[in-house]
Amino acid sequence: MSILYHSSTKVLVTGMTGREGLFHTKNMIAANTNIVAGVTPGKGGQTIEGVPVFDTVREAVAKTAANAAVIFVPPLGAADSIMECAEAGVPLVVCITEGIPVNDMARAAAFLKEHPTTLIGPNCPGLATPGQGKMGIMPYHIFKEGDIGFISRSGTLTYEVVALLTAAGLGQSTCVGIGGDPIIGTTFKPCLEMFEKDPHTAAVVMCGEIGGSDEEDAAAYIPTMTKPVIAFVSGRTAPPGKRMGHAGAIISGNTGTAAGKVAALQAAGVPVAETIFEIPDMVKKALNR
Amino acid sequence: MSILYHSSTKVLVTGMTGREGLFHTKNMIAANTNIVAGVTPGKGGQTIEGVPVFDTVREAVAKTAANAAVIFVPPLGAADSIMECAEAGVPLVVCITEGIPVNDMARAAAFLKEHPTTLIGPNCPGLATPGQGKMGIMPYHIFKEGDIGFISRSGTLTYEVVALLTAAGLGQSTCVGIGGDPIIGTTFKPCLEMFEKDPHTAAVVMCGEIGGSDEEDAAAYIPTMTKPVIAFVSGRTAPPGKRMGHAGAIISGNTGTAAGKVAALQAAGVPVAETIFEIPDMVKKALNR
Amino acid sequence: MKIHEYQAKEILRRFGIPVQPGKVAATPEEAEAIAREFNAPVVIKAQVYVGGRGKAGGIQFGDTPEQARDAAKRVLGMDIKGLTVNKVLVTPKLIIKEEYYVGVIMDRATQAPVIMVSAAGGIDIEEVAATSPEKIIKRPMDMRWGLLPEQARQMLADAGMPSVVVAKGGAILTALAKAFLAADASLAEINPLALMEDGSVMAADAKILIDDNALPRQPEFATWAEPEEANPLEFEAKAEGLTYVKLDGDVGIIGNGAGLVMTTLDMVARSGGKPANFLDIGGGAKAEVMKKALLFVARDPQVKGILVNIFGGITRGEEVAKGIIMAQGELPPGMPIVARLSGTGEVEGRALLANAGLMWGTDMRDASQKIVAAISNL
Amino acid sequence: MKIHEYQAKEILRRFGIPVQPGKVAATPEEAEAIAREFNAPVVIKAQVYVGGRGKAGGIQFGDTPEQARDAAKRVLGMDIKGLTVNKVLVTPKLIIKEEYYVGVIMDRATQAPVIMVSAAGGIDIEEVAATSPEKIIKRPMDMRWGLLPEQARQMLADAGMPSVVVAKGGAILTALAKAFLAADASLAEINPLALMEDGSVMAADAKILIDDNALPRQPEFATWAEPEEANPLEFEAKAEGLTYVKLDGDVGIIGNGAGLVMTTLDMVARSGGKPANFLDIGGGAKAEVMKKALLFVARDPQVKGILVNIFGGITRGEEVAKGIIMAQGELPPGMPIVARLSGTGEVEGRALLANAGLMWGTDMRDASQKIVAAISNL
Repeated sequence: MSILYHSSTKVLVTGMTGREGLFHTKNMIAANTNIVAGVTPGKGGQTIEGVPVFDTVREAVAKTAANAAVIFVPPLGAADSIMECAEAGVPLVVCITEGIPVNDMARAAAFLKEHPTTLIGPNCPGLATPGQGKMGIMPYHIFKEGDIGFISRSGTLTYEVVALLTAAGLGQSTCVGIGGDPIIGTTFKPCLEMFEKDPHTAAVVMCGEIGGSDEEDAAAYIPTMTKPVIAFVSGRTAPPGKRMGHAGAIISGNTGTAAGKVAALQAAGVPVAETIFEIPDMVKKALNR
Repeated sequence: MSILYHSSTKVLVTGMTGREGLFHTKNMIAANTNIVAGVTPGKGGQTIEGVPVFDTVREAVAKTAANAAVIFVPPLGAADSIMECAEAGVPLVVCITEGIPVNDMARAAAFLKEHPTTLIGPNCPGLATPGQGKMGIMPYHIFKEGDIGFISRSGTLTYEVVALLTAAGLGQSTCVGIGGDPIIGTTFKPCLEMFEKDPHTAAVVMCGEIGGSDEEDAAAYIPTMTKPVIAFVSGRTAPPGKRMGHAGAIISGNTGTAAGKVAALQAAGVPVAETIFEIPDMVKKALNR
Repeated sequence: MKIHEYQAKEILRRFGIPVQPGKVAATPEEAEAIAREFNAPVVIKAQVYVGGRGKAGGIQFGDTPEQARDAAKRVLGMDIKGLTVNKVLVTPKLIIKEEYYVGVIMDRATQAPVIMVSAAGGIDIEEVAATSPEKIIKRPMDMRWGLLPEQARQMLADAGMPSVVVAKGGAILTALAKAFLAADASLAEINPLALMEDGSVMAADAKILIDDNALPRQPEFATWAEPEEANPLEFEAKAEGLTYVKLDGDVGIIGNGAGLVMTTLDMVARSGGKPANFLDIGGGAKAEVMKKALLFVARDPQVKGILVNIFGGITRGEEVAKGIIMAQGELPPGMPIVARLSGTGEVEGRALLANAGLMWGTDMRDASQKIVAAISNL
Repeated sequence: MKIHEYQAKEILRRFGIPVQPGKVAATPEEAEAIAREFNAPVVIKAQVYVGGRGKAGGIQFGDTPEQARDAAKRVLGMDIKGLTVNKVLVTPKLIIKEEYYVGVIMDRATQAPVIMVSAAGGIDIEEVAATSPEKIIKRPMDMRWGLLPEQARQMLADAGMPSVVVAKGGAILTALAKAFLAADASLAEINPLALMEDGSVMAADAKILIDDNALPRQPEFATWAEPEEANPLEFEAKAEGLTYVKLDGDVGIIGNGAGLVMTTLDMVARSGGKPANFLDIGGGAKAEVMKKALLFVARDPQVKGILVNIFGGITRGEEVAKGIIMAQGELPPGMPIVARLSGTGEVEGRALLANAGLMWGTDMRDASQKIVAAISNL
């Protein structure tokens, strides 16, 4: 009853011994996530929070059979860590790090084209599968097990909407924060494809925002889905040319506007919420609950 | 009755407007080679020696259907020219240029792994198919049409041996100078494979020299061939660690010695000539002529 | 990060791209001295972080050193789109025959820098892109190889440039792509790429944006940062580690997380208010940061009230509440503040606010409506 | 092209690799002054273009400035494998805990630079390669990506290095690979890569070879070229555009084309002679070049006679003959010269030689036998 992360996933954490890495590793363990290894070059051989630390990802994978990674490595080393995971054959990599130089990500993106690794992020809150665990920094207590898939470009907005869903009795299959950077590994569309295939997901909520054309790409795909999708787009009042916090949230010329995204989604038959407060009812309506 | 180059091959010349390029273009035309285009950025639109000049290889290919290229571009631009030909889809590229930085060639070699282009050279005299034409700088008058394939790492030594073959009545199908640099496009083995498949080649003469292990690689392949191969190896008196003119002709430690190459070839059943003067008789003997 | 034309040209020069000599002047006298040094007619170009200088009169000519001084006098101090001109670039006047465009820009769709080339240079390339997109040749850069010289030449040829520009401009575009990567640019363009009467090709104007995320490994460029006068608060905020964007309204807005703050802006607008700014305090902010953010937002004289919207994950509600209370003494008296706290520490935070007599909202909508109402009651 | 240790370290330093401070001295007094400046025990290291300095006594220590002066006095002027020590590198003495090896070398088999790493550092890596190849971890560099930091760390881990060296050495090896490409090296190695008592990791010694073909785009390195005293003729030949290699025999050999010259060497040896050198005049040489080559070869006092073997393609036989005739007046009187000319201009060339009363051979074998006979008849 999930995509990407399941209770059987064995997770390694790169940059685990840093302040952020350690804090969130504890939280992930508290959420029953199966954290099998940490990776920090120079700290190999230590055991921290009961987790063995290795110098390299390949070694960690060899010793622990880890099959997923969360990255907390600082910005200038994070793209290298993504490539290390890809080269070590880790099939799922979630990169939390914010502030990675965009040229590094362009390089990592090109590298990933030659490796069968799925990247979530960077600059994202990660993902959570309620009842099974989480990879990343999402506050786990807001979730509830259920059959709503959730995808968002932002962090705290995710928590807001998830809290609304949970309060409305709508539990979640998996919640994915895909990240707010201009170059991210996995966009809305592949997430929608995964939810469409997941037998335990009944409907999907996607929270887009200004900038880029990922929402439009998703809109082109949604009509082929059998499951209902409810959308929300933030940044309606954002002026063009200004970077709204997320490196990717910037309107260039006439492209990437909230209005354009809403129109594309509506043209694809997707109900678009005016405010996040309408989302739970729209989901219920779509599912006849 | 040839490999690589046939009378139907349409040849473009990069660096054609330079001193060397122009001199040898005239010679190639005199050898009835079908030179259809020259390429020199900045000289596009001119016609020189009756040959139209273009700014780019892609344009030359589009306008003239050239399917082979000879490169006379100076050393620091030659690897780029190789890559330009590869990207423009030219199936055969012969690079005459000597003195290309080896890192440039390493880059070009990696680039060629992603493109289906056959590279001969660099730092080579090119190739000639007697009676049909030539690509490169070999003196065409020394050749004679026939059924002996010829492969060599060096230039003037090629001419010496070819002259001996011609004098002995042994004409050649195609003569290939594969070049004396440490990184070359096509080594002995793939040339032997082509000659093995060529219905008009009866036997092959290969002239190796010290340095590297291409002769040893060839020796490992030759026993699978149906055609006889006669070999010669130069540099028996060369001391280790000294670069003998060719950037590739250097013995490192115990590898790349003439003795080692001769031994490997003899172990593969290949007759190895003590001096070049024995080569014609050894060919005749192998062919029962 | 924006940098000036003269700085962009300095980067290009380091990568072997021909640019005309030029020096920066901050006074008319300096401009005169530079013109005297060049001993040639000069151009005086305003160094400001906006486009459209020419139309605004920010580019002037001086045939003699005296004329150069007068031209600099006209340009220095000039207001261009809200920016005051503090520096001018003085360069010898060029005799340009043709103008072209070459640029590299990071493209999210292809996940790579895209090379752009057009024979229609010298004018606003976005206009060309909008009105005649077929005049722009594009090619994503293969991050494995960079832009190869042959690819650069091919693009110029495809754009219909003359042979001499294919050859010389090809080398320039190759170097520009190298500079883009080495300088951690997110945009690097030469417009116009000029074919001169003498057959030489050079970068007559240049624009480079540096990726903020890369500044830690570009220490030299980091020292080039200058406040943009149009929004000095944004510059200061960046230095303080806050993400702040100035807007036109009167409702100051603070939140944690870009998406949440954007949504809060939308909600305030929906509630009839006009957001004065975007301010994201990021994750895990302590009371001190909260206080700093409030005081920061209040410095905008347009701000009449402030909405704080925090969903606590790592950020704790009581820290936020403490920060708001700490700021009270230093905020303009009577300025309404509405806080909405959810998630971690929400109970403790709300209790602190209630004790201090401060307003809070049950959710984002409630809080938005409360702050808009409070301002309209002022 | 060979460069000195101190130059190699200068390149490493530019790429951010930690190396201990060091200065070059040409006199004992300079060494003393440098030691005084460092105010620490120093090492005096001979700067010569050969390995095995240590065994030859080319590395000495000085605990005081006076001892440093004495040590420098011992090393300067020393002969190491035929090379005179003209310069020493003075650096503070290191307290090394462990020694490792990292290197990058161009590899013809993989057509790429190969990264090599071994925990068995500080000694001759070729010996390690020969005796315990399993102690060397190798990986070809993917020219599309360069060496990634994670790959560098992985190699050090695979070589069994301790955690601290994996981390710090990984950054060093990554930088070394970058330096290799940027400096157009054909070899770049750090041996030993030293783990110090204080946990730092640095390049205690370094060796870099620069690709001669790349010198035109590495103008700084080109100025670093120095004659190797063991074979000053080779250095001079390079400057003259000739490819010359000194050998041990008495038969001077000149030809056109590396393969042909090598084969000529073999033929002379087979004919009972001992080649004195390898000299390739390249393609298309004119009479002047031929003359220069002859005079050059004759400068080797061991040379008793000279064989010229030319197969004319672009090179013309009459030019070669003219060059030989021109050289006659300046060659040692009575030194036998045998020329063999084939191909373009062979008839004209042979006629010129015959008129001048010079010997010629019908082919390479005949010419080889003739020169060997002529020398033995001297």
